[in-house]
Amino acid sequence: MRIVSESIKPFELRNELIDSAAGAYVGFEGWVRNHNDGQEVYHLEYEVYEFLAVKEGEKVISEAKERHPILRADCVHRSGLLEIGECAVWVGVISAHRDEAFAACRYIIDEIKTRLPIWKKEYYSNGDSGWVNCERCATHEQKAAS
Amino acid sequence: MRIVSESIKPFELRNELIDSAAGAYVGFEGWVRNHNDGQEVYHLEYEVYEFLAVKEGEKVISEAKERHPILRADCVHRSGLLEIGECAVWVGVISAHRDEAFAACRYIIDEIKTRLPIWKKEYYSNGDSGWVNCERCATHEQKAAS
Amino acid sequence: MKKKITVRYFAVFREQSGLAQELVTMEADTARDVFHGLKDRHGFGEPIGHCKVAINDELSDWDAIVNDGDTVFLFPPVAGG
Amino acid sequence: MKKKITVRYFAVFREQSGLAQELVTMEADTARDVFHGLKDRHGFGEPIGHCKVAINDELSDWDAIVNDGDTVFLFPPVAGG
Repeated sequence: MRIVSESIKPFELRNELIDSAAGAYVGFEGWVRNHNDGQEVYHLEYEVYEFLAVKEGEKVISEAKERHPILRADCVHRSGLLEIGECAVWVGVISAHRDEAFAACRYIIDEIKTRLPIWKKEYYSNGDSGWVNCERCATHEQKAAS
Repeated sequence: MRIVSESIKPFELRNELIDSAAGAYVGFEGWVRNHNDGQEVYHLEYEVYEFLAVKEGEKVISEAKERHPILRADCVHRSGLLEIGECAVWVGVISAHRDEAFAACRYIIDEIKTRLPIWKKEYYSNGDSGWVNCERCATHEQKAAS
Repeated sequence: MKKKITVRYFAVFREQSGLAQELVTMEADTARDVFHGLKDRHGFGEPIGHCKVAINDELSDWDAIVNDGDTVFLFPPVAGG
Repeated sequence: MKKKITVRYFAVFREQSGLAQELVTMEADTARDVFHGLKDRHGFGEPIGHCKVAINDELSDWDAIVNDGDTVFLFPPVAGG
Protein backbone atom coordinates (compact mmCIF):
# COMPACT_ATOMS: atom_id res chain seq x y z
CA MET A 1 0.00 0.00 0.00
CA ARG A 2 1.40 3.34 -1.04
CA ILE A 3 0.12 6.91 -1.19
CA VAL A 4 1.67 8.95 -4.01
CA SER A 5 1.42 12.60 -4.98
CA GLU A 6 2.61 12.04 -8.55
CA SER A 7 0.82 10.24 -11.42
CA ILE A 8 0.07 6.57 -10.83
CA LYS A 9 1.67 4.39 -13.51
CA PRO A 10 -0.54 1.26 -13.61
CA PHE A 11 1.67 -0.63 -16.04
CA GLU A 12 4.80 -0.27 -13.91
CA LEU A 13 2.82 -1.39 -10.87
CA ARG A 14 1.43 -4.36 -12.78
CA ASN A 15 4.95 -5.32 -13.80
CA GLU A 16 6.08 -5.36 -10.18
CA LEU A 17 3.61 -8.20 -9.53
CA ILE A 18 4.85 -10.56 -12.26
CA ASP A 19 5.35 -14.14 -11.08
CA SER A 20 5.72 -17.25 -13.23
CA ALA A 21 3.27 -19.18 -11.00
CA ALA A 22 0.51 -16.68 -11.83
CA GLY A 23 -2.16 -17.49 -14.39
CA ALA A 24 -4.42 -14.50 -13.76
CA TYR A 25 -3.95 -10.79 -13.24
CA VAL A 26 -6.88 -8.55 -12.35
CA GLY A 27 -6.30 -4.81 -12.22
CA PHE A 28 -8.72 -2.14 -11.07
CA GLU A 29 -8.25 1.56 -11.68
CA GLY A 30 -10.40 4.38 -10.42
CA TRP A 31 -10.32 7.26 -12.89
CA VAL A 32 -11.43 10.83 -12.28
CA ARG A 33 -14.62 11.11 -14.30
CA ASN A 34 -16.12 14.30 -15.65
CA HIS A 35 -19.41 14.01 -13.77
CA ASN A 36 -20.82 12.92 -10.42
CA ASP A 37 -24.44 12.90 -9.28
CA GLY A 38 -25.44 14.94 -12.31
CA GLN A 39 -22.84 17.68 -11.79
CA GLU A 40 -19.99 18.37 -14.19
CA VAL A 41 -16.69 17.85 -12.39
CA TYR A 42 -13.78 20.11 -13.27
CA HIS A 43 -11.09 18.45 -11.16
CA LEU A 44 -10.72 16.98 -7.70
CA GLU A 45 -8.50 16.81 -4.69
CA TYR A 46 -7.67 13.95 -2.35
CA GLU A 47 -6.66 14.65 1.20
CA VAL A 48 -5.00 11.64 2.79
CA TYR A 49 -3.83 10.96 6.30
CA GLU A 50 -0.96 8.93 5.01
CA PHE A 51 0.25 7.12 8.11
CA LEU A 52 -3.10 5.51 8.88
CA ALA A 53 -4.10 5.12 5.23
CA VAL A 54 -1.02 2.98 4.60
CA LYS A 55 -1.50 1.00 7.80
CA GLU A 56 -5.20 0.31 7.12
CA GLY A 57 -4.48 -0.41 3.43
CA GLU A 58 -1.89 -3.03 4.41
CA LYS A 59 -4.49 -4.58 6.69
CA VAL A 60 -7.03 -4.73 3.86
CA ILE A 61 -4.47 -6.42 1.58
CA SER A 62 -3.63 -8.97 4.29
CA GLU A 63 -7.32 -9.72 4.77
CA ALA A 64 -7.72 -10.26 1.02
CA LYS A 65 -4.87 -12.79 1.13
CA GLU A 66 -6.41 -14.62 4.09
CA ARG A 67 -9.81 -14.85 2.37
CA HIS A 68 -8.60 -15.78 -1.10
CA PRO A 69 -5.65 -17.98 -2.16
CA ILE A 70 -3.88 -15.32 -4.21
CA LEU A 71 -0.17 -14.94 -4.87
CA ARG A 72 0.28 -11.19 -4.52
CA ALA A 73 -1.71 -7.95 -4.29
CA ASP A 74 -0.95 -4.29 -4.03
CA CYS A 75 -2.71 -0.92 -4.00
CA VAL A 76 -1.60 2.64 -4.69
CA HIS A 77 -3.74 5.72 -4.00
CA ARG A 78 -3.16 9.29 -5.15
CA SER A 79 -3.17 12.39 -3.01
CA GLY A 80 -3.42 16.02 -4.09
CA LEU A 81 -5.04 17.65 -7.09
CA LEU A 82 -6.19 15.41 -9.97
CA GLU A 83 -7.52 16.30 -13.40
CA ILE A 84 -10.24 14.45 -15.35
CA GLY A 85 -8.97 11.11 -16.65
CA GLU A 86 -6.20 10.73 -14.09
CA CYS A 87 -5.84 7.50 -12.16
CA ALA A 88 -6.86 8.02 -8.52
CA VAL A 89 -6.36 4.47 -7.30
CA TRP A 90 -4.89 1.23 -8.64
CA VAL A 91 -5.38 -2.28 -7.27
CA GLY A 92 -3.59 -5.27 -8.77
CA VAL A 93 -3.90 -8.95 -7.84
CA ILE A 94 -2.28 -12.08 -9.24
CA SER A 95 -3.22 -15.69 -8.57
CA ALA A 96 -3.02 -19.11 -10.19
CA HIS A 97 -6.70 -18.99 -11.26
CA ARG A 98 -8.98 -16.09 -12.08
CA ASP A 99 -11.72 -16.61 -9.46
CA GLU A 100 -9.50 -15.57 -6.59
CA ALA A 101 -7.94 -12.65 -8.43
CA PHE A 102 -11.36 -11.16 -9.23
CA ALA A 103 -12.69 -11.72 -5.70
CA ALA A 104 -9.60 -10.33 -3.95
CA CYS A 105 -9.38 -7.28 -6.23
CA ARG A 106 -13.02 -6.50 -5.57
CA TYR A 107 -12.57 -6.96 -1.84
CA ILE A 108 -9.58 -4.63 -1.72
CA ILE A 109 -11.15 -1.74 -3.64
CA ASP A 110 -14.42 -2.01 -1.69
CA GLU A 111 -12.63 -1.84 1.66
CA ILE A 112 -10.18 0.86 0.51
CA LYS A 113 -13.09 3.11 -0.40
CA THR A 114 -14.80 2.87 2.96
CA ARG A 115 -12.05 2.32 5.54
CA LEU A 116 -9.03 4.46 4.68
CA PRO A 117 -8.71 8.03 5.98
CA ILE A 118 -8.96 9.57 2.51
CA TRP A 119 -11.27 12.43 1.56
CA LYS A 120 -12.31 13.58 -1.87
CA LYS A 121 -13.27 17.15 -2.72
CA GLU A 122 -14.91 17.75 -6.04
CA TYR A 123 -14.65 21.07 -7.86
CA TYR A 124 -17.53 21.65 -10.25
CA SER A 125 -17.64 23.58 -13.51
CA ASN A 126 -20.03 26.13 -11.98
CA GLY A 127 -17.49 27.10 -9.34
CA ASP A 128 -18.99 25.10 -6.46
CA SER A 129 -17.02 22.48 -4.59
CA GLY A 130 -17.87 19.85 -2.04
CA TRP A 131 -16.54 16.96 -0.01
CA VAL A 132 -17.93 13.68 -1.31
CA ASN A 133 -20.06 11.63 1.15
CA CYS A 134 -20.31 14.66 3.40
CA GLU A 135 -24.00 15.34 3.01
CA ARG A 136 -24.55 17.15 6.24
CA CYS A 137 -21.08 18.69 6.74
CA ALA A 138 -22.73 22.13 6.94
CA THR A 139 -23.29 23.51 3.44
CA HIS A 140 -21.02 22.74 0.57
CA GLU A 141 -18.91 25.73 -0.27
CA GLN A 142 -20.09 27.97 -3.04
CA LYS A 143 -17.95 30.48 -4.84
CA ALA A 144 -20.83 32.82 -5.63
CA ALA A 145 -22.98 33.99 -2.72
CA SER A 146 -26.30 32.62 -3.95
CA MET B 1 -12.06 -8.59 -30.45
CA ARG B 2 -8.71 -9.30 -32.02
CA ILE B 3 -6.46 -12.32 -32.41
CA VAL B 4 -2.76 -11.45 -32.50
CA SER B 5 0.35 -13.52 -33.10
CA GLU B 6 2.71 -10.99 -31.48
CA SER B 7 3.00 -10.02 -27.79
CA ILE B 8 -0.11 -8.49 -26.24
CA LYS B 9 0.63 -5.01 -24.85
CA PRO B 10 -1.98 -4.57 -22.09
CA PHE B 11 -1.09 -0.97 -21.37
CA GLU B 12 -1.56 0.16 -24.97
CA LEU B 13 -4.89 -1.65 -25.08
CA ARG B 14 -5.97 -0.05 -21.80
CA ASN B 15 -5.06 3.36 -23.23
CA GLU B 16 -7.30 2.79 -26.24
CA LEU B 17 -10.29 2.59 -23.88
CA ILE B 18 -9.75 5.96 -22.14
CA ASP B 19 -12.91 8.05 -21.85
CA SER B 20 -13.48 11.05 -19.59
CA ALA B 21 -16.91 9.71 -18.57
CA ALA B 22 -15.30 6.58 -17.11
CA GLY B 23 -14.73 6.23 -13.38
CA ALA B 24 -13.67 2.59 -13.36
CA TYR B 25 -11.36 0.40 -15.41
CA VAL B 26 -11.13 -3.34 -14.82
CA GLY B 27 -8.51 -5.30 -16.70
CA PHE B 28 -8.05 -9.05 -16.79
CA GLU B 29 -4.96 -10.79 -18.13
CA GLY B 30 -4.42 -14.49 -18.52
CA TRP B 31 -0.72 -15.29 -18.12
CA VAL B 32 1.05 -18.49 -19.10
CA ARG B 33 1.86 -20.06 -15.75
CA ASN B 34 4.62 -22.56 -15.11
CA HIS B 35 2.34 -25.35 -13.93
CA ASN B 36 -1.06 -26.93 -14.62
CA ASP B 37 -2.69 -29.85 -12.85
CA GLY B 38 0.54 -30.59 -11.05
CA GLN B 39 2.68 -30.72 -14.19
CA GLU B 40 5.49 -28.30 -14.91
CA VAL B 41 4.69 -26.40 -18.09
CA TYR B 42 7.55 -25.46 -20.40
CA HIS B 43 5.61 -23.39 -22.91
CA LEU B 44 2.31 -23.54 -24.77
CA GLU B 45 0.67 -23.04 -28.09
CA TYR B 46 -2.71 -21.60 -29.02
CA GLU B 47 -4.41 -22.69 -32.20
CA VAL B 48 -7.18 -20.27 -33.17
CA TYR B 49 -9.77 -20.39 -35.91
CA GLU B 50 -9.58 -16.65 -36.30
CA PHE B 51 -12.66 -15.90 -38.37
CA LEU B 52 -15.11 -17.49 -35.93
CA ALA B 53 -13.12 -16.55 -32.82
CA VAL B 54 -13.41 -12.87 -33.73
CA LYS B 55 -17.08 -13.20 -34.63
CA GLU B 56 -17.97 -15.05 -31.43
CA GLY B 57 -15.77 -12.73 -29.36
CA GLU B 58 -17.62 -9.68 -30.74
CA LYS B 59 -20.87 -11.38 -29.79
CA VAL B 60 -19.65 -11.95 -26.23
CA ILE B 61 -18.63 -8.28 -25.92
CA SER B 62 -22.04 -7.16 -27.22
CA GLU B 63 -23.77 -9.42 -24.71
CA ALA B 64 -21.68 -7.94 -21.89
CA LYS B 65 -22.81 -4.45 -22.96
CA GLU B 66 -26.46 -5.51 -23.04
CA ARG B 67 -26.26 -7.04 -19.57
CA HIS B 68 -24.22 -4.32 -17.89
CA PRO B 69 -24.30 -0.53 -18.43
CA ILE B 70 -20.64 -0.16 -19.36
CA LEU B 71 -19.03 2.40 -21.65
CA ARG B 72 -16.59 0.26 -23.59
CA ALA B 73 -15.01 -3.21 -23.59
CA ASP B 74 -12.47 -5.06 -25.67
CA CYS B 75 -10.61 -8.35 -25.76
CA VAL B 76 -7.41 -9.54 -27.43
CA HIS B 77 -6.28 -13.18 -27.57
CA ARG B 78 -2.91 -14.55 -28.60
CA SER B 79 -2.26 -17.28 -31.11
CA GLY B 80 0.92 -19.29 -31.64
CA LEU B 81 3.70 -20.27 -29.29
CA LEU B 82 3.88 -18.58 -25.85
CA GLU B 83 6.52 -18.75 -23.16
CA ILE B 84 5.93 -18.72 -19.38
CA GLY B 85 4.83 -15.29 -18.17
CA GLU B 86 3.48 -14.13 -21.51
CA CYS B 87 0.03 -12.62 -21.72
CA ALA B 88 -2.37 -15.02 -23.50
CA VAL B 89 -5.53 -12.94 -23.25
CA TRP B 90 -6.46 -9.42 -22.21
CA VAL B 91 -9.94 -8.12 -21.38
CA GLY B 92 -10.53 -4.46 -20.54
CA VAL B 93 -13.78 -2.76 -19.51
CA ILE B 94 -14.58 0.83 -18.56
CA SER B 95 -17.76 2.16 -16.96
CA ALA B 96 -18.95 5.04 -14.79
CA HIS B 97 -19.00 2.85 -11.66
CA ARG B 98 -17.01 -0.20 -10.67
CA ASP B 99 -19.81 -2.77 -10.24
CA GLU B 100 -20.55 -2.98 -13.94
CA ALA B 101 -16.89 -3.01 -14.96
CA PHE B 102 -16.13 -5.98 -12.70
CA ALA B 103 -19.26 -7.88 -13.77
CA ALA B 104 -18.76 -7.29 -17.49
CA CYS B 105 -15.06 -8.16 -17.39
CA ARG B 106 -15.85 -11.39 -15.60
CA TYR B 107 -18.62 -12.23 -18.06
CA ILE B 108 -16.37 -11.65 -21.06
CA ILE B 109 -13.44 -13.79 -19.88
CA ASP B 110 -15.75 -16.63 -18.76
CA GLU B 111 -17.50 -16.77 -22.13
CA ILE B 112 -14.27 -16.30 -24.11
CA LYS B 113 -12.79 -19.34 -22.41
CA THR B 114 -15.67 -21.66 -23.25
CA ARG B 115 -17.16 -20.42 -26.52
CA LEU B 116 -14.38 -19.33 -28.87
CA PRO B 117 -12.74 -21.81 -31.25
CA ILE B 118 -9.37 -21.62 -29.51
CA TRP B 119 -7.29 -24.61 -28.43
CA LYS B 120 -4.40 -24.74 -26.01
CA LYS B 121 -1.60 -27.27 -26.19
CA GLU B 122 0.71 -27.50 -23.21
CA TYR B 123 4.28 -28.70 -23.52
CA TYR B 124 5.63 -30.13 -20.29
CA SER B 125 9.16 -30.16 -18.94
CA ASN B 126 9.30 -33.95 -19.20
CA GLY B 127 8.77 -33.80 -22.96
CA ASP B 128 5.06 -34.71 -22.98
CA SER B 129 2.45 -32.46 -24.47
CA GLY B 130 -1.31 -32.39 -24.50
CA TRP B 131 -4.37 -30.45 -25.57
CA VAL B 132 -6.06 -28.88 -22.56
CA ASN B 133 -9.68 -30.00 -21.86
CA CYS B 134 -9.19 -32.90 -24.21
CA GLU B 135 -9.33 -35.71 -21.71
CA ARG B 136 -10.40 -38.43 -24.03
CA CYS B 137 -8.85 -37.20 -27.30
CA ALA B 138 -7.02 -40.51 -27.59
CA THR B 139 -3.79 -40.43 -25.64
CA HIS B 140 -1.78 -37.30 -25.08
CA GLU B 141 1.33 -37.36 -27.15
CA GLN B 142 4.49 -38.52 -25.51
CA LYS B 143 7.94 -37.92 -26.84
CA ALA B 144 9.40 -41.08 -25.34
CA ALA B 145 7.69 -44.38 -26.15
CA SER B 146 6.85 -45.41 -22.60
CA MET C 1 -28.12 -39.33 -51.97
CA LYS C 2 -24.46 -38.73 -51.28
CA LYS C 3 -23.25 -35.20 -50.57
CA LYS C 4 -19.88 -33.56 -51.21
CA ILE C 5 -18.77 -31.92 -47.97
CA THR C 6 -15.59 -30.07 -47.10
CA VAL C 7 -14.54 -30.94 -43.57
CA ARG C 8 -12.08 -28.80 -41.61
CA TYR C 9 -10.13 -30.14 -38.63
CA PHE C 10 -8.58 -28.24 -35.72
CA ALA C 11 -6.16 -28.95 -32.90
CA VAL C 12 -6.24 -32.60 -31.82
CA PHE C 13 -8.59 -33.52 -34.69
CA ARG C 14 -6.12 -31.99 -37.15
CA GLU C 15 -3.31 -33.98 -35.56
CA GLN C 16 -5.24 -37.26 -35.38
CA SER C 17 -6.51 -37.06 -38.95
CA GLY C 18 -3.24 -35.65 -40.23
CA LEU C 19 -5.36 -33.21 -42.24
CA ALA C 20 -6.32 -29.55 -42.00
CA GLN C 21 -9.22 -30.24 -44.35
CA GLU C 22 -10.56 -32.83 -46.74
CA LEU C 23 -13.35 -33.18 -49.28
CA VAL C 24 -15.57 -36.17 -48.46
CA THR C 25 -18.50 -37.70 -50.30
CA MET C 26 -20.88 -39.31 -47.84
CA GLU C 27 -24.45 -40.07 -46.80
CA ALA C 28 -25.20 -37.46 -44.12
CA ASP C 29 -28.32 -35.57 -43.11
CA THR C 30 -26.90 -33.68 -40.15
CA ALA C 31 -23.58 -32.43 -38.77
CA ARG C 32 -23.80 -35.34 -36.30
CA ASP C 33 -23.81 -37.80 -39.22
CA VAL C 34 -20.67 -36.15 -40.59
CA PHE C 35 -18.89 -36.47 -37.24
CA HIS C 36 -19.90 -40.10 -36.74
CA GLY C 37 -19.05 -40.95 -40.33
CA LEU C 38 -15.48 -39.74 -39.84
CA LYS C 39 -14.61 -40.38 -36.20
CA ASP C 40 -13.63 -44.05 -36.57
CA ARG C 41 -11.60 -43.46 -39.70
CA HIS C 42 -9.55 -40.78 -37.94
CA GLY C 43 -9.57 -42.20 -34.42
CA PHE C 44 -11.33 -39.26 -32.73
CA GLY C 45 -11.76 -40.30 -29.08
CA GLU C 46 -13.64 -37.33 -27.64
CA PRO C 47 -17.43 -37.75 -27.11
CA ILE C 48 -19.43 -35.58 -29.49
CA GLY C 49 -21.02 -33.79 -26.51
CA HIS C 50 -17.65 -32.22 -25.66
CA CYS C 51 -17.15 -30.98 -29.20
CA LYS C 52 -18.63 -28.15 -31.27
CA VAL C 53 -19.47 -27.70 -34.90
CA ALA C 54 -19.77 -24.86 -37.37
CA ILE C 55 -21.30 -25.00 -40.82
CA ASN C 56 -20.15 -22.51 -43.45
CA ASP C 57 -18.52 -20.29 -40.83
CA GLU C 58 -21.58 -20.18 -38.54
CA LEU C 59 -21.52 -21.90 -35.15
CA SER C 60 -24.22 -24.52 -35.38
CA ASP C 61 -25.51 -27.57 -33.57
CA TRP C 62 -25.10 -31.25 -34.25
CA ASP C 63 -28.68 -31.67 -35.51
CA ALA C 64 -28.32 -28.98 -38.17
CA ILE C 65 -28.84 -30.19 -41.74
CA VAL C 66 -25.80 -30.31 -44.01
CA ASN C 67 -26.20 -29.68 -47.71
CA ASP C 68 -24.17 -30.68 -50.70
CA GLY C 69 -21.25 -28.25 -50.98
CA ASP C 70 -21.23 -27.20 -47.32
CA THR C 71 -18.09 -26.77 -45.26
CA VAL C 72 -18.28 -28.41 -41.83
CA PHE C 73 -15.84 -27.36 -39.08
CA LEU C 74 -15.17 -29.96 -36.39
CA PHE C 75 -14.04 -28.43 -33.13
CA PRO C 76 -12.59 -30.55 -30.31
CA PRO C 77 -13.05 -29.18 -26.73
CA VAL C 78 -12.00 -25.53 -26.65
CA ALA C 79 -9.69 -23.92 -24.11
CA GLY C 80 -9.31 -20.19 -24.62
CA GLY C 81 -7.67 -17.85 -22.13
CA MET D 1 -10.24 16.16 36.03
CA LYS D 2 -9.43 18.06 32.88
CA LYS D 3 -7.20 16.46 30.26
CA LYS D 4 -4.85 18.01 27.74
CA ILE D 5 -5.66 16.50 24.34
CA THR D 6 -4.21 17.24 20.91
CA VAL D 7 -6.99 17.13 18.30
CA ARG D 8 -6.26 16.75 14.59
CA TYR D 9 -8.77 17.78 11.94
CA PHE D 10 -9.07 16.57 8.36
CA ALA D 11 -10.92 17.59 5.21
CA VAL D 12 -14.20 19.39 5.97
CA PHE D 13 -13.42 19.43 9.73
CA ARG D 14 -10.10 21.13 8.97
CA GLU D 15 -11.88 23.69 6.82
CA GLN D 16 -14.71 24.29 9.27
CA SER D 17 -12.43 24.67 12.29
CA GLY D 18 -9.81 26.56 10.31
CA LEU D 19 -7.25 24.36 12.07
CA ALA D 20 -5.14 21.32 11.19
CA GLN D 21 -4.71 20.63 14.89
CA GLU D 22 -5.17 22.25 18.29
CA LEU D 23 -4.34 21.51 21.91
CA VAL D 24 -7.47 21.51 24.05
CA THR D 25 -7.96 21.18 27.79
CA MET D 26 -11.32 19.59 28.48
CA GLU D 27 -13.42 17.21 30.59
CA ALA D 28 -13.65 14.07 28.45
CA ASP D 29 -13.78 10.36 29.25
CA THR D 30 -14.18 9.03 25.70
CA ALA D 31 -13.49 10.03 22.11
CA ARG D 32 -17.21 10.72 21.84
CA ASP D 33 -16.91 13.35 24.57
CA VAL D 34 -14.07 15.02 22.66
CA PHE D 35 -16.16 15.17 19.48
CA HIS D 36 -19.26 16.51 21.24
CA GLY D 37 -17.19 19.01 23.20
CA LEU D 38 -15.84 20.52 19.97
CA LYS D 39 -18.56 20.13 17.38
CA ASP D 40 -20.59 23.18 18.30
CA ARG D 41 -17.55 25.41 18.64
CA HIS D 42 -16.41 24.49 15.12
CA GLY D 43 -19.82 24.02 13.51
CA PHE D 44 -19.37 20.34 12.55
CA GLY D 45 -22.69 19.33 10.97
CA GLU D 46 -22.07 15.65 10.26
CA PRO D 47 -23.63 13.08 12.67
CA ILE D 48 -20.97 11.26 14.70
CA GLY D 49 -22.17 7.94 13.26
CA HIS D 50 -20.87 8.95 9.82
CA CYS D 51 -17.47 9.88 11.21
CA LYS D 52 -14.47 7.89 12.44
CA VAL D 53 -11.88 8.42 15.09
CA ALA D 54 -8.30 7.42 15.76
CA ILE D 55 -6.40 7.78 19.01
CA ASN D 56 -2.61 8.04 18.90
CA ASP D 57 -2.48 6.76 15.31
CA GLU D 58 -4.72 3.73 15.95
CA LEU D 59 -8.21 3.55 14.47
CA SER D 60 -10.49 3.39 17.45
CA ASP D 61 -14.15 3.72 18.37
CA TRP D 62 -16.11 6.52 19.90
CA ASP D 63 -16.39 4.81 23.28
CA ALA D 64 -12.64 4.40 23.70
CA ILE D 65 -11.15 6.16 26.72
CA VAL D 66 -8.93 9.17 26.09
CA ASN D 67 -6.07 9.91 28.42
CA ASP D 68 -4.21 13.08 29.25
CA GLY D 69 -1.66 13.71 26.51
CA ASP D 70 -3.44 11.66 23.82
CA THR D 71 -3.81 12.76 20.22
CA VAL D 72 -7.34 12.34 18.85
CA PHE D 73 -7.90 12.31 15.07
CA LEU D 74 -11.39 13.35 13.94
CA PHE D 75 -12.28 11.94 10.54
CA PRO D 76 -15.33 13.17 8.61
CA PRO D 77 -16.95 10.67 6.19
CA VAL D 78 -14.24 9.09 4.03
CA ALA D 79 -14.32 8.71 0.26
CA GLY D 80 -11.30 6.89 -1.08
CA GLY D 81 -10.99 5.61 -4.61
